[in-house]
Amino acid sequence: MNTPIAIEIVMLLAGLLFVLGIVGVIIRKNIIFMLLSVEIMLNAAGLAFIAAGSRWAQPDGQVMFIFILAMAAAEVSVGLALILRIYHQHRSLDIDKLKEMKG
Amino acid sequence: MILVYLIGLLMGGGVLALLMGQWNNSLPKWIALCTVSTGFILLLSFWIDQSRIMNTLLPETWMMEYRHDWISTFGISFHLAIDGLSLLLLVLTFFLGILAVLCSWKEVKERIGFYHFNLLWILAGISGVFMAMDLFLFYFFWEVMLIPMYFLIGIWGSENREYAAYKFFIFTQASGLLMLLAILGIYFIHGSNTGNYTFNYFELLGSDIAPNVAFWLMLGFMVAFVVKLPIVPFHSWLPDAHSEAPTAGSLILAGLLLKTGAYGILRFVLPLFPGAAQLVAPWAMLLGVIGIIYGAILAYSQTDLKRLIAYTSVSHMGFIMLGIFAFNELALQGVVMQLVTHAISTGALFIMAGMLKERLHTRDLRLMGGLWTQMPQMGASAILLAMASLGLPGLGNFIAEFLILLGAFKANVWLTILATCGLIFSAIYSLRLIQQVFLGASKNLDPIQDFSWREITLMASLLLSIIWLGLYPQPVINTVRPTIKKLEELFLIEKEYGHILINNKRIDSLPEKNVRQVKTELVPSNTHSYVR
Amino acid sequence: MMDHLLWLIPAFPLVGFILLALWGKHLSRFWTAIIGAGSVSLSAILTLFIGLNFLSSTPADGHYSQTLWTWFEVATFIPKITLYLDALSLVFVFVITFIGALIHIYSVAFMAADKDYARFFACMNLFVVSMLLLVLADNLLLLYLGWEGVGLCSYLLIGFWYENPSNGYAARKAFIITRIGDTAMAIGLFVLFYQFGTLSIPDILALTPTTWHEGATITTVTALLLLAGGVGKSAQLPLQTWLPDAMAGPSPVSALIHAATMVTAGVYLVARMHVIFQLSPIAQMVVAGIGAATLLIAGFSALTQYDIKRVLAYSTISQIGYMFLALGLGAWTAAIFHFMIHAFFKALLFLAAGAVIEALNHEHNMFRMGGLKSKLPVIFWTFLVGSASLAALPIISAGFYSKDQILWYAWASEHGNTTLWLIALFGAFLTAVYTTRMLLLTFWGDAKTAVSHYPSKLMTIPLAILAFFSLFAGFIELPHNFGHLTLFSDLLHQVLPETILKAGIHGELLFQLLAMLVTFGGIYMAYILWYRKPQLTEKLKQSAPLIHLYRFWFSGWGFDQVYQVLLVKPVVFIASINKNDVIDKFYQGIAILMVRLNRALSFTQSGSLRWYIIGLVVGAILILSIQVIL
Amino acid sequence: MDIFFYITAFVTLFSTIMVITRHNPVHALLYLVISLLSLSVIFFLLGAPFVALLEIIIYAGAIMVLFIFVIMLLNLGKETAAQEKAWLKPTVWIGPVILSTILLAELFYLIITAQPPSYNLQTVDSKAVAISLFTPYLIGVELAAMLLMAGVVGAAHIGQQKKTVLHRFLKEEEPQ
Amino acid sequence: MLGNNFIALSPLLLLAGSSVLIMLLIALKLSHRTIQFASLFLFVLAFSSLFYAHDLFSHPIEPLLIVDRFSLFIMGLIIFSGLIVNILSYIYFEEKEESPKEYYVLLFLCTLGACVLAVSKHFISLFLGLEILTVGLYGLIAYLRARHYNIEAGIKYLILAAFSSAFLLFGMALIYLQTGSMEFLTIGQSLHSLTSLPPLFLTGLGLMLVGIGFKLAVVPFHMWTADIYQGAPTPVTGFIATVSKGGVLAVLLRFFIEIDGFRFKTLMLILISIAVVSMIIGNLLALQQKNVKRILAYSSIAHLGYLLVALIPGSTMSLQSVCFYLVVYVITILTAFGILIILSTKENDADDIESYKGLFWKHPLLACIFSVALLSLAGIPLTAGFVGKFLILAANLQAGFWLTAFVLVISSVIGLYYYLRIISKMFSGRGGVLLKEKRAYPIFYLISVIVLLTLTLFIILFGTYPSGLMYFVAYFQFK
Repeated sequence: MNTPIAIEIVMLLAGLLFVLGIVGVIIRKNIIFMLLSVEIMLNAAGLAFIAAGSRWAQPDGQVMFIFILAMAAAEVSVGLALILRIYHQHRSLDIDKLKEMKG
Repeated sequence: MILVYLIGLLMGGGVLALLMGQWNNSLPKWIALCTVSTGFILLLSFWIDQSRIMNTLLPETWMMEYRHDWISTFGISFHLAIDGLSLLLLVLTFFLGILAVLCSWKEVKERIGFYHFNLLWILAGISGVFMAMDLFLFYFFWEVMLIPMYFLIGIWGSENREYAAYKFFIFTQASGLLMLLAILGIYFIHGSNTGNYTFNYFELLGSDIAPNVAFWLMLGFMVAFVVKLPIVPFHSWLPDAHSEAPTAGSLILAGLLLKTGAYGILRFVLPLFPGAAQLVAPWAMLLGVIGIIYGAILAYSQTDLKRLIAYTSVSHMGFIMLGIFAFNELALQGVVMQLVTHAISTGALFIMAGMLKERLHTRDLRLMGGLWTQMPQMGASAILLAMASLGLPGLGNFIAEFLILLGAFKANVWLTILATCGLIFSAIYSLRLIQQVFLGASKNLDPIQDFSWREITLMASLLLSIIWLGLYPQPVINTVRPTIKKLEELFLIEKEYGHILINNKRIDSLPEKNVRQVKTELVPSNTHSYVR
Repeated sequence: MMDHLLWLIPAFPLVGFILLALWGKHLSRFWTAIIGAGSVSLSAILTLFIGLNFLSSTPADGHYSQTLWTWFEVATFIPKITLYLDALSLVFVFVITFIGALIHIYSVAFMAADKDYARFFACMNLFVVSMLLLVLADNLLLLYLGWEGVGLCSYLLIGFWYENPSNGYAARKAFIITRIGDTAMAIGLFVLFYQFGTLSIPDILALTPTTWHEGATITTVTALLLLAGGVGKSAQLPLQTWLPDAMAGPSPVSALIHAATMVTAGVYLVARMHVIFQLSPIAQMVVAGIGAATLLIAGFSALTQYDIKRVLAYSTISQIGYMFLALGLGAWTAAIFHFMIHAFFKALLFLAAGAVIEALNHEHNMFRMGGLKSKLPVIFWTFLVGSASLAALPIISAGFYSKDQILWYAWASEHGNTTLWLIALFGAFLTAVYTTRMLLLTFWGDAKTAVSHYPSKLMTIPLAILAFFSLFAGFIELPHNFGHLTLFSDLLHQVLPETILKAGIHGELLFQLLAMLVTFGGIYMAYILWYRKPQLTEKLKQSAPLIHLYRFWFSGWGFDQVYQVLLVKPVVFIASINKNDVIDKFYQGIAILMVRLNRALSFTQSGSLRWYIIGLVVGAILILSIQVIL
Repeated sequence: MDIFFYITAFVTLFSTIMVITRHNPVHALLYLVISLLSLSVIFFLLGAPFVALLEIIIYAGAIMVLFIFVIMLLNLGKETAAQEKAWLKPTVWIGPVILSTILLAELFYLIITAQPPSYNLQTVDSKAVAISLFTPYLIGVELAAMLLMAGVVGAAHIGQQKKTVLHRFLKEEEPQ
Repeated sequence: MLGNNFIALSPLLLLAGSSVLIMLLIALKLSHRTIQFASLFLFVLAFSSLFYAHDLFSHPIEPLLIVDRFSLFIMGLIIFSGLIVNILSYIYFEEKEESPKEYYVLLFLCTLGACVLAVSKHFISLFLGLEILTVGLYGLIAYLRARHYNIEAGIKYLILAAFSSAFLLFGMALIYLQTGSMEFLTIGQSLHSLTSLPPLFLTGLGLMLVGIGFKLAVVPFHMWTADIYQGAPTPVTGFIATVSKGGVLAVLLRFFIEIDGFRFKTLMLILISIAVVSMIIGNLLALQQKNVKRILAYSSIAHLGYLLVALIPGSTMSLQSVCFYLVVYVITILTAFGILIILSTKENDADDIESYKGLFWKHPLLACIFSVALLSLAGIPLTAGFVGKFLILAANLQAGFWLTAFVLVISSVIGLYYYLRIISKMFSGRGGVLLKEKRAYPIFYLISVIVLLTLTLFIILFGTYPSGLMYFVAYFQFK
């Protein structure tokens, strides 16, 4: 029923999303945006897994995606908790203010 | 077994001194003194015992051996053995060890236990180096002596001690690691050739190594030894280390640590890589000569007493390099003599520098002068030592240098002539030393004590030995003769057929066999067992 | 039987040295003197004893020898501590012990006021030991031991009054310059060893003629190397500059070391190794040339000095020049004869000068002396005798006979030629001039400095004895047209070859007369210039070229300055710019590089998360790039 | 089908670009939700309906709500937007964008040169996923549970509001 | 079969169970001390279960995990490190402002994650293990949440770890796309006939290396290390340095061996470059550092470089040397951090190098222990570090990798300087900031010191008589 979508195209999409995520992480100042961008990257990786799974017609890709989902959830929860802490301490979410350790 | 006891004695004594240092300040000194003296007496009696045999017949090269498996997966064993060379250097080690303890008797006032711990462990490491017949073990001891030395310089040294300690440690460690690479290289080459993976010195002696590989491996060994000796341009750690170390540290550095470098070349570089050694011989000799003259000129310009003496060491060690690579019995015997006599004379100079520092609180030559008036005894000793260092006949150093030059003359006339000119420079700096410190108008008006009884004993033992070595060095020569003879034979053969092996066009079966035969002769065929 | 006593000759002073060195501080002056002078005197007596024995019953092989022990034994190199006494060494041993003993006795009084009494005698004794070993050595290595040993003692004694840095400087200068020669000599020893496989002197001398060809390069090289050693020690051109400065030591030291014995070690060496020199005409010519040049240069310099001891020093250089000249001419015995006579009169002159100097409260300047003739009669007469001998006053002085021999050989021997002879003759003239000048300035004229104390008997008796020998020792060897007595050369011909004369040379008498004339001419000229018409001297001093010449001579022909510029300054300069070791800079450079790298890298650890992420991305890019490229 | 895919892909990309360029956090978050929704369509197109659902429910639903919750809690609004606006200048983003472009180019190059073989798209339904999830990968699920536990414990500890702070940096914050 | 699975998984089960159990104990409001003892007991239990599991020879639990000798060895190392960190944690956290109880839960979880890494043979388990470890670490690093440094380190680690995880995942996806499997063995089999790697696979591997490299903190993914080491509580830093790196290295090793990555030139080139650069830059970075924790961080970069160098030849000896060095490294670094923990005060971690001035004269024992640890890190004979380095060099030279051996030598010489710097500070004159020992908790102080002393003795024992450990390592060798 389905005409196959060229797998390269999907991978390219995943790659584009991945790189957009990277750009996001690098250029944003607010930690929340950085977290969001990381989520984009994880999603891109998930997309790549889904594509690979469907390429082989295996459920493994989807299983992996589910685990990625779990990981993203855990990570976001800790991350947001940390963001709360940072906001308490610095009254700001500017990542450039977190430079106390260096050298 | 006695060999193990010697090392164990020193290490145990060190730990004991460390522990006792917590309770009592003078106990560690006595412990150290007793420990080293016991070892010395033990060795001396063995030496005398041996020399009786030596006079009557040509003895076996190897006098004692001890072997115990250590890391068998790698073919590493705890393998100690001594021949004449080792024995001689061991005696020297313990002799200077006693002096080191004595000369720090008053100088060291803090952390006495730890100090003596370090002192004894250095001696243990050095003894180990002189006895180890397993390359891994050798490297092990080679490094073991560094750490306590590092502490000795770094804790009890003078103002700039940390810099000196770092420099010392990093130089020796860097070169040592290169040697480790070379050791591993020879290990694997030998292993893959014969299927027998071992670090055993005797087994590695016979190994066949392709000439170009042998060359690099030899360089690996050489770097370590040359840095330790030290030879220009690898000498720059030495003046700092020597001048900053406490007296005993300088004594051991100059007297023993430097000697391990020469010992290493004699024991490992030459027998393991005769062909490659032959190849670099002219360059090595050239370096030696450069060292002689460069060290002497630098010594002349120093204003720091200990630095001056340190540079004289550089100069004297140049002779050793020159002699070793002359590859004949005369020069090699000269080298051994130089090892012993330089240890004594320069050691004594350092002790004297320490005594001066104790009295004047300075090492700056410009602040000294005219001390003869108040310290004629020290002045006289200093003159004798200066004369020793400039190679006055009748003192041990002369015989050493003369033999080296005589031997080297055969190998390379022009370099030897240059080296002989070094004798003029040595006169220049030695006399400057005497002039600056003892002669001239007195600059110090405070009353200064001449030698105390402890110091007299110290000095007298050194001076007497240097005179003894100058007038009747035969016991020393006899002791090392078998070792030196074998080395020379090896090179005679190598020289005769060496070019064939080096060019490696067509290896004639006969000469190769000869080389191997001689090489394996270095292995003890029937070691006397003096194990009691 | 006498062989077994040989070791005692050096042993006495050695024991003296050891005793004085170890317990000198605790001994009274009396005992110090007894030990110091006594030990050498014992040696002298023993030498007489052995010498007489030797002369009366010369052993068949011409020498006594005694092996004490094998020094060491390495491969085929087996030098032994063996003493070897033949005619040549006997002469030297005799001079050393005998004059040594006299000088020691003199010193007992001379040094009486010095605080370092024991040190003085210890060093002197050690010197005698070394010198004896030098001349008694059976092999060159042992000789070298003595050779360097005397150098050490010379150093110690020149710098005896160490508080004054300039004395120390003079001592160092002496040691280092002689060391230069010694080094060359050491190289000579290496060559000899590889040529003959031994350093034993008799063996080498026996082997040389069969091994080496006459005039071969190796022969010449070896001979020149040995000669370099001799030149250094004997203060010959070009290494002569140390000796005048060496006068900083006490006068007995100058007498013993820098006049009578040590400085003639070079003569001994060349004579000892004469076989080698004989085989090399070039070397021999060089020896003669050096001798001739030295005697002339030193003679001119002596003419200009005002320090009495420096005059004597230059005269010593000059006289040793004569000895070298003789050696170069192949007049071996003449050289040794002149050595012996010179030892007597020069020791005498130095001791007498020392007495004068002490009497005048350490005044060295001759122009401040004068008029001592009557005040110090004993000194005056002995000094006069010595001077006569030095100036080779004909017939009555020993110096005449020895010097005349050399002059004659300069003309007549097969190596001799007119130039050498003229130089030697002119040298004799100069000698006469400066000797007379010295004598006149010191003892005649007005007294300019008061005499503070007078020499004791202990000082005058040795002077008298030496004066006796300075006058009469010459009579053991007389020219053939004048008695033809050859006691001395007969003795030495056991060891040294006869001088070969050119064929058909006659008229020795003419030459002798010429020499006498020259001597008298010199004396007269000095008499005119410095006594009769001193205003003439003043006038001469006005002329500019002469004053420059005067200064030039006074400074010893500018050798010191040249060496200063050519050798000393460059070495000191190099040493001073490289004091901190340029090689160390390389390692410091590495260390600094590491620190710089560390700083640069630390900079990347900025603490900025964004930066870290960029780092991560760059890492990823690099890895992928490797894959893209490969 | 293809066209459908391309449209969705375009929407995804566009909204993602908007996410990383918006100044206001809430706006960005909403764009992210759009991006996730369109991505779930792509999942569906790729034959993974179960995951497409999970994407909407958990990601767009739960996780994004968490974000919104925090943004609201911290009252991030104008201030943050102004801060971001001031920050996001070409000088800031040009470098990272170039870097990322390089990375992207390399990725593209490597992926395209790889030429993976063609295949027939098959739907892997939720049953298949469930079966594999709970038979071979059961341990994985258990481990995921531990992972979540770690997240929960960590978040709970870090996030809890308890003023027992005795630290030098915070002394001024504490009245008691 | 199922029973065997349980036996094989018993360490993991115990660790997982422990975390739950501790949580229950927290709920019961038990004291810190009780919880400490309980977790100590549980760690010991988990450790001893290894012996129980040891009877099984290479037991796979399809498709995710495999329990074989190698994984047992690594698990042993990990649990052992966890155990030591656990013991040392008490005196550190007891005086801190935070309730230390949840800490133990996270500690168990992280240990579990690392153990999962050690036994995983599948991307899914790899990923899950890694994430359990990482997410646990977020909590641990930011544990002292009131402190700026902790929080800063936490957020840095979180963002970077998630970022690098994304790379890891993307890489895995590419490999999965290429090979159709996520199991190491199957992946290896699909590559079996190939002489060079397919580009997609290589790309995937490259991206995975970013993720793995980040966790291992090798150059160029190393920049976070120092900040996180400095910011995290000291026991956690020790934990990161040992457990997290050990687990990741184990899985890397397994993956490489299964796919036989040593055949592929490009891959090796990448690894060699990473190793070489890590050794040099790591050591250079530490050269003038004044913060001891940062020094140790930079030194760990270099040490991971050494470990990679050890891995590179891929021979039996090389694998043995990796294991040997890992043991040595873990023991040594734990000892070093142990000293830091003991000397830390309530307000400050003992990380300023100046505060170590004259330590030897105040606390000789601690200074000696620290010196031995540092010397071992520097690779000086008599300490285990030397033997480790020796083995690495031997493995490299045996395979003819002269360049890497040479760089190792050079860089360890550079490294020597900063180790000596700390040592000479300790032995230099009296004075300096007073560092207090934690005598307030005598029992735990004593226990900690005894533990450190034992570790030190092990360092010296392995340095002087390494045969035992060599046999041990060879026995637990991979395959």
